Amino acid sequence: MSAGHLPILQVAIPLIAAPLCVLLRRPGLAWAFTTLVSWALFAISILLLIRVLADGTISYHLGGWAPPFGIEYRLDAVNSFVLLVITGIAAVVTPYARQSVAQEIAAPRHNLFYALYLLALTGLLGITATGDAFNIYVFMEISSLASYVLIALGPSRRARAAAFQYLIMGTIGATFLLIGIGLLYMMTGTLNLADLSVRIHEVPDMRPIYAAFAFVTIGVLIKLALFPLHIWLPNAYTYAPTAVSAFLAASATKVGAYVLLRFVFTLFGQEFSFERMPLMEILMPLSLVAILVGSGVAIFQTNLKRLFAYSSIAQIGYLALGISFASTSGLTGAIVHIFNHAMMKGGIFLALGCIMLRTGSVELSALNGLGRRMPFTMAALVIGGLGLVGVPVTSGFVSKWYLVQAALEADLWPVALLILLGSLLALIYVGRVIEAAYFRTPAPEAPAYREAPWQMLLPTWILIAASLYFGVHTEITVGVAERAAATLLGGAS
Amino acid sequence: MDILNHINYWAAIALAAIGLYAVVARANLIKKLIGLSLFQTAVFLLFITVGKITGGTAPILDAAYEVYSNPLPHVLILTAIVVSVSTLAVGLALAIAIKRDYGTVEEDEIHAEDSAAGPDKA
Amino acid sequence: MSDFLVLRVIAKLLIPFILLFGFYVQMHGDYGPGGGFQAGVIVAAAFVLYAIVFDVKTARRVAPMAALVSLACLGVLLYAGVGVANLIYGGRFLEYGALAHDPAHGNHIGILIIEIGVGIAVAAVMMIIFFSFARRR
Amino acid sequence: MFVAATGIAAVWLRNLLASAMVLGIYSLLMASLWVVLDAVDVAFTEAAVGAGITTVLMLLAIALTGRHEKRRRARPWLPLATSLGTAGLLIYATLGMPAFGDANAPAQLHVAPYYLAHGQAETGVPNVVTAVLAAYRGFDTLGEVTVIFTAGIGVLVLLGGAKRRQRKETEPAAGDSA
Repeated sequence: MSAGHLPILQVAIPLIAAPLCVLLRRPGLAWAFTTLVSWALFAISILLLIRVLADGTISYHLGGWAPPFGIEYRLDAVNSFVLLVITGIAAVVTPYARQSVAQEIAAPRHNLFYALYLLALTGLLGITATGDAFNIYVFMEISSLASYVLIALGPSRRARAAAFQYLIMGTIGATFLLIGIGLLYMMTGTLNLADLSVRIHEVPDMRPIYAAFAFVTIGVLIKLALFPLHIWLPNAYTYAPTAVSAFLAASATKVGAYVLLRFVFTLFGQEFSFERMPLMEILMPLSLVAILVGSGVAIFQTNLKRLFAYSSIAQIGYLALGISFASTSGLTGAIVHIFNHAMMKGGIFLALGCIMLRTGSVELSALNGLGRRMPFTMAALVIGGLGLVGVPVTSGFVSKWYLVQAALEADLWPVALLILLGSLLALIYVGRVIEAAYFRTPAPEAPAYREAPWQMLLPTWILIAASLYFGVHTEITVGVAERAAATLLGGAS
Repeated sequence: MDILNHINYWAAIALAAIGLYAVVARANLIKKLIGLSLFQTAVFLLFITVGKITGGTAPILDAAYEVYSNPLPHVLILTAIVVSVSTLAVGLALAIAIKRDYGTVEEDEIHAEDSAAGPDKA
Repeated sequence: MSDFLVLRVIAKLLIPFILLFGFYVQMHGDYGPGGGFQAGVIVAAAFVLYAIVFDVKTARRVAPMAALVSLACLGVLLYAGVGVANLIYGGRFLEYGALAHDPAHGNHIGILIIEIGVGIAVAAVMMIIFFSFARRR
Repeated sequence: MFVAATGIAAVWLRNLLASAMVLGIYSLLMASLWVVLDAVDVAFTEAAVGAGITTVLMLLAIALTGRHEKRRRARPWLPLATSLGTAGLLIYATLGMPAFGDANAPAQLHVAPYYLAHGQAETGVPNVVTAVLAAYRGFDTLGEVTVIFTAGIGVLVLLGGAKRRQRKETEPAAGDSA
């Protein structure tokens, strides 16, 4: 087996590992195995990204059938970067998961938990790597089904209700995507994305294509949880087991954003999406509302997981905003934000998991005085939070910088002001966390909590440190993001 | 535009609309799943309709026939049916779990129980 | 569970035929309609019929959950394993042509094996789902 | 138009048991419709899955969750808007579609003829649906098996360790503050 098979190994390894994980039975063994797999995947994605940056797009024909007859894996700067983000998050969250999962989920089912986790990972990687429209649908369903169950495993019964709501909305979204793919196939006779992007413009009657565009966009926006299609997200993230919240918050919505990018720019093309379809006029107000409402609602939450779930809605707004500019700096901002937000939100949810482990609660009141008791955890939480605000030196600043720049380039200074307003709102909710942790004294009857174990602290700090490192050294992230943006915009014309 | 040519599409669309209505309107979780199933099947019908060629036969090659209907939509829908039954199974299992936890599968009663249980605890 | 004699006799007569039909559908998928998925569903249906007419408990003893779970894993692994075997034989993932000297022949073998994998996985999963639902009564 | 009638009935009926039965009949009718449209493989699957497995699962689930749907105050605006919007968009799309059964529609001209022409020679399988399913788009089918595997594991996890958890969940307060 040579390096030429890396693209398929990226997806096939977790797929094969999942049933093996079920067969392993012993929880500890299943966990160790999953960890190894996730590290291997991370290594593969690094190799792939290096190869893509050096040699350009990689195309892998599954089964040896030439596209458009067979299914093609097509890796360019955009999706190999997203692959790196997902596998990176998985490589950090999996070692962390052991203790958090041991606390929140009953023991005999741990091997099944890891199997589902691997399946969710398989789905996300499959969506990202594939170059075939229907294949996206199939792998989206793998990841969705696995996520519904993972969320339902949360300790509270509300987890089940949240998972059901997600299942209904997610399935409607996926079916919309399927309708869109069907319409595209009907008018072009192909399912291959690259082939579609050419043939789509030769269609004699464009009306079905317009409808397809609408269905695909709405379907993806449900998965992405952009306002007002976000209602499944807060409950799902709040009640899921913490390791699952961290993994999904850091990766699932990123893949949603990637699929949107792929359809809007590669498949339909920038000119079609933004000049013949009013995508900018729809996406931009929605994302601004998402930023303001998400941050605004977050301020009033007392449950920290819910607070940061609403903050995710706001951050998704930033992502969508970057896409809606359809300019180099806007897209660079969006793609960099995919990376940065994954690091920050992943780190924050992992820190929340540490707090959950020690105090058994993620209420804001549980934080009182915790700054002294669990200094490392709280420092991680606060730095992650400042990243969400966009304070300089954190990576959140980098993404916002590009977004503001894009707004100014497009002569939309009110938008730039709204971005800053969103940051102010974020400062308020992060401020509440800081206040509780450092300026309030713990209730006298509260036990003296110990710092979280290093097996959990280390992964948390890896993500937080990454978000700091890439806030200062932007050459790598921004460099790749700029290439990716150029690929998307260049591929469109 | 010849209306008769599109009647099959429209029948499928009507079914899809009914199913989708049921999903959003009904409070009973099982009924939502029934609606979802209806909606998906209608979409499948739309796909299969695309593949039909007048005068064609099923795409199993045989010397006796020359015109075959398009096999690709069939393949896609086979996969999609499997996906939909998987979703249904997980959905029903969730509904059963919800019944166990809440004692009801009516959406509004679940909300009522949640708000009765106190404001938003984890 | 049921005391209806007619039902029991008919079911007893039918079940072997249903199973046989399942295997026929499995192997005949190349030439007629059908294949691994349909065959899996039919085989599962035979067990479901058995469980409904006779007793869920007895049916569970015939097909214990742990065995079903292993079978489901095995089915998926068989399918994916063919893909990996292709890689080892120097082909692409799922390039069955690499399995034999003549690509068409290799494809035929490959399709046969993966269809069996599909059949096993589907039958096992369907029964897992059925028994999980039925157990909670 | 029986199909449409059963579809409406499945949604209308408040007795869930009857509703699930009608859904089974709907699936069966849909399967026959697909035979008419030349999709024999799909029809076979729909008959086995829709009319068989789905109905059994539905009935089992209804037995566990109660068979009557409660009537509630109607607020049909949002659902009506959603479904009519979707339908409207689709009808708009159909206006630009090629006529039903047209052999020269774009969908029939690009990839499909290749499968029909080369499928048997390249895979040795005369059923083109099987050839495409297992060979040309074999990876989709691997995905499909994975989906159903996921569902199996998922159901097992959700309903498997139920007994132990049930005890914990009897006090909602304890369950909610965990």
